Amino acid sequence: MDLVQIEELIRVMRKHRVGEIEFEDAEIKLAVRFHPAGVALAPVVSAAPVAAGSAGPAAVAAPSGAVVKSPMVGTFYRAAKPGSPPFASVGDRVSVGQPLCIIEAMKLMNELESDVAGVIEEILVDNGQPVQFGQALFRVRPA
Amino acid sequence: MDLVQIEELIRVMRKHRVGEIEFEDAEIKLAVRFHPAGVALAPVVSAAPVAAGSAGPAAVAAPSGAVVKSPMVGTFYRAAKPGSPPFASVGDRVSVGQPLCIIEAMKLMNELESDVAGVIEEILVDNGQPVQFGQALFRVRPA
Amino acid sequence: MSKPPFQKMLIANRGEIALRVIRACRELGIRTVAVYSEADRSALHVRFADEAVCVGPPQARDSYLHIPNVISAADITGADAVHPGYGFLAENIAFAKAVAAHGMTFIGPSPELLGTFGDKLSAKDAARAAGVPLLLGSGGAVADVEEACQIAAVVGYPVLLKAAFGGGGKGMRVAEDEASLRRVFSITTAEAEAAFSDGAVFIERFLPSPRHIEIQVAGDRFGGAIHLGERDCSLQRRHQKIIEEAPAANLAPALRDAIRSAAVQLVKSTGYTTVGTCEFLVQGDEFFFLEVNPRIQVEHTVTEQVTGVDLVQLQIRLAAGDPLPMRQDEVVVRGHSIEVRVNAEDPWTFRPSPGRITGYHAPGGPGVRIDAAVHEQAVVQPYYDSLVAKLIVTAPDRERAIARLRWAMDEFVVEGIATTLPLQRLLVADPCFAAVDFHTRTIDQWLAGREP
Amino acid sequence: MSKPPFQKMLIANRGEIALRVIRACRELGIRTVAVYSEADRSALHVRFADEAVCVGPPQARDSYLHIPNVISAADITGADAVHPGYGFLAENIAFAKAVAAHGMTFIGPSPELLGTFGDKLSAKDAARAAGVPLLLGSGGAVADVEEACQIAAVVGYPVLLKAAFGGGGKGMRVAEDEASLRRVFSITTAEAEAAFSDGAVFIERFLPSPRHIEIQVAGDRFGGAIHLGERDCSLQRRHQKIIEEAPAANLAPALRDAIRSAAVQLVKSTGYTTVGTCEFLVQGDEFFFLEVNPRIQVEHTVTEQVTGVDLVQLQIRLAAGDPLPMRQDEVVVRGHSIEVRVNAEDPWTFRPSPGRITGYHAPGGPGVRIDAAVHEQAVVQPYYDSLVAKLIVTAPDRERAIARLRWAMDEFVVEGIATTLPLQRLLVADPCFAAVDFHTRTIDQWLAGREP
Repeated sequence: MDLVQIEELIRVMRKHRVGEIEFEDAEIKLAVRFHPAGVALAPVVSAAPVAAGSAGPAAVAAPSGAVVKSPMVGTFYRAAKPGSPPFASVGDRVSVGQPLCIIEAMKLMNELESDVAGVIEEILVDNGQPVQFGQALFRVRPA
Repeated sequence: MDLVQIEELIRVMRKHRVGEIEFEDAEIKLAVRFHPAGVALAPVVSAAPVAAGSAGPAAVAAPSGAVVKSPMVGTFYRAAKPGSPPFASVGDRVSVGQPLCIIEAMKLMNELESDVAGVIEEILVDNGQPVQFGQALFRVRPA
Repeated sequence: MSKPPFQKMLIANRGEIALRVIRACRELGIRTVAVYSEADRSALHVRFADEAVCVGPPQARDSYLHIPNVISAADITGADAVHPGYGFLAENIAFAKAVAAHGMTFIGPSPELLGTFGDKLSAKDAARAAGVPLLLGSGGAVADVEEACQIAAVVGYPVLLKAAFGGGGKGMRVAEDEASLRRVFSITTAEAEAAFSDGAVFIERFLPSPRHIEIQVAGDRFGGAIHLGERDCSLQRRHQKIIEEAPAANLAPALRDAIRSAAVQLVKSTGYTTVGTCEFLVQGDEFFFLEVNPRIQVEHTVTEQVTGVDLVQLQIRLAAGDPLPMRQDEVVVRGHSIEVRVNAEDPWTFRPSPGRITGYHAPGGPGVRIDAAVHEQAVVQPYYDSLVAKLIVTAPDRERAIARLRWAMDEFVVEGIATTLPLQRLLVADPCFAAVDFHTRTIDQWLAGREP
Repeated sequence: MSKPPFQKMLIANRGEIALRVIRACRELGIRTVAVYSEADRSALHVRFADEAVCVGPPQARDSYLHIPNVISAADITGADAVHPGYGFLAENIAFAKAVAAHGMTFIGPSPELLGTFGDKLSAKDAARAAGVPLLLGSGGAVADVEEACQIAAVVGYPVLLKAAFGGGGKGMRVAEDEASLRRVFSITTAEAEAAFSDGAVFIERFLPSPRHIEIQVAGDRFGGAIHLGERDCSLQRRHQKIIEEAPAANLAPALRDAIRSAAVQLVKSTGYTTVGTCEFLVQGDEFFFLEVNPRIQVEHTVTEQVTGVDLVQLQIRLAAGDPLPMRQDEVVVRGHSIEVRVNAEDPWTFRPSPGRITGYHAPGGPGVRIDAAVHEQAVVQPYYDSLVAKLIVTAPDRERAIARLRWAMDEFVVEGIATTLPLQRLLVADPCFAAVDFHTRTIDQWLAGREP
């Protein structure tokens, strides 16, 4: 544990208004205590990283959409076969279980069904492009 | 962890108004406490590292004595030759420039003179013992 | 430089062996594709390959062992060959077949040979057919104590009585003579019945202090077969090798030659077309076939050091159809090499010790080779095997190799996780190591004696 | 193991060479004492030696170069031998004498031999006496243009006109023939007068594209002297070697033999009793004596790799009075080895780049040797030379050594400080390297051409 991590710990303590932490593992033993006066913390306004608290700290960076990822390695196709219309395009409303694309793997065509309902905001992979496991394919705004 | 890092840690504590940290790993054990007077911390405004002085918390571990170190590598002798009385013993009052011991190096006897005035509190090396560059030889309470 | 044997190699593995294959490919002019699980995103084999494909979540069965994803990774990157390393899919027949079905070359044996050597019985049949000595035994369960005595009379005492469904040293008993066999037979069957709900027992000749000697072999498509000397891998902890060396010390020349010849004979008789290892147990002046591993082994390094032959490059070239590049008499064993496997394990309990490496310094200098895939701040994952690094030292003779190994081990620093190094330092410092006074049970006995 | 030649060795150095000597001592059974400055408290040579003594503050002149403190460190620890490494006190006659005066053995030549080879003129005298070819020149300043022309006629054109007090390539001019010499003579003397307040100029035969070839030699107290083959160290940046190899490639066998013989002849004629290097310049089919370095050199590693001889152990044994352990015909050069010096310097300006190493990964695997004394989080001190690590690759031939070197350099990661690796990667990838189309000025010319 280095200084950066200790400071991060202190930040977490402040955020949650923890007065005291003791920590011990195979490598280190660490104790951090704010003074029990408690008040000491109240008037802090300036500098510090947070200040956040009062209003609603949980309003953290809400990701604007859900992402559908590839569950396998293979080649991404937007349509069932060349010339067919694509399963889904930007702006389309999709429901759970609706086919979004095909991933070809080991010469098998695997239909990928949506696991969210919403509107397709962005298609992140071009037709015919190889995809890895876990690669983001579609961004969907949940509805 | 060196002085720079300790100061950095103190800065982090001040920034976040942490009262006390104890830290221990395989190499070091460290405890830093601001005095619980509490008030000591309250008026801190400037963010700057110090301001400390006023109240009294900075009365940090004042080392109780000066240390005379070896300026060379060699063998430490308390007396000019075997059988002679030692140059200095615990409790003796010494002045600047007064010989404290001999360091034998390359068959030359080098008299080591005190660079502080005060009372010898402790002799840290036994007669005839080898000493490295920078090794602490005497602890002197400055007078 | 001669034409690369392949254009692009997918390496279906991770850790030090993936790095080893990448290095061989770079020297051969072959481009490389790494595969990795989500836990290995920042692993060195991903960093040093030309391309990398994520093939699944951390669990090996869903990534490194997931055949469709690994094959697809080769497909989408246009690889024309697949190297399986060791472990994972290296001896998986379905995988080898899938690689071939997708028009790529599997760097290893044919599926048929994998079948022959993957099954203990057919492997023994092949050895028997090649005239290689086998350890005598009942082969299967014995019907009753009378059959046991008949077999034991043929096999010769002492014999080992083994519960058919036992394992890990449980349900085994040694009988010194017929009287003792009759005495322990009923106990062993009763115990087997109680412990494994099946009283079936095998009988086998008991070797009290065997050495594990293995021969590195190679064969080509033109009927050529050679050996590259032997390795002594007797220092094992519950059948896990932890120190290996080449050549084997204090092995009578006639015995050494007989084992080497047996291995080549076996390879020749099976139409073997890759590199591999024939493993034997040696007791006194006898040796017995154990198994054939038709793949690159962890300890191939010590053979490389003393023969000067790059076994991974040889394996790749043989898979491409090249003939063996040397005759038997051109293989010269020179000097002595010892490998220490640094595993992320508690040195006394051998419990895995995954975690972040907070401090790392590998030794260097003359005669020191390090095959590793870690560095300071690297995380040893809990999902895979615990091999962290291989320390290989080479010197003109065994005595100097041991002297070198001692300082090299002392200089090897791994902080943040436990490793087997403290145990190995003690072993190498023990007079029995210098005296070659050890066998496959030495470490287990030594640890048992240490416990109280 | 044979009796250790010494009981305890003080190593009057730091960095990788201190570690190198510690390793050699451990194999010989000699205990080790490290010395260190206050800046090196946590250095690896301090950690891996049996004892360590602080000899002064960071500045080298007050610690590693401070003879009384270094000698006293040997005294108080009871060392019976002192190894100076290279640099620092390795060629300091006063130090060698002090070591002897304190009853210890200096691992190196006698003070007399240090004197012979420490002085350029006496070294040339020794070479001349041994019949070793020297580069012709005026020897001292020439009086006037007429004398210059007379000397040039003997030396042969082109000649180099050099300001006696110049340096770093300043104040030098090449004359192709007598007319051009007459033309540039007055300019050069005038420039020298203006720049260095002294118009004295030397004249010397000019070699347009010499290679730096050096012979590793060793001699014993019984008149024995052998060479261990040559190294090519032509790739230099302002006389600083940055890539070295053994053996030298594309060197005509007759020329190679002549240089080797000249080196052995020189060593024999001076009663040389340690290891060392005779350096030569080679132009076409001629070679010329440069100097003798009577110490272990940074690039000794490549010779160790191809001969299998541990030069540091040999050096220690020779200092102990042992005879040479092999005859000339037992020295066999096998394979090819290349060393890359990884310096903490800006790769283009060569400005030192000390600081903390925040990320470190040295390559491993077959044929890779790393001699270094750093690790992640180590601090490269600004007080000492900038060598961080030596990467040495060895392979059966030069082509394969280069292939190996390429991946090894790509795998070498040093973060937090600048290193020379980016430059060396380009050099090794350049076709001129594979074609052995380089000389001592290649890098400087290449960098100059690159600048605009």
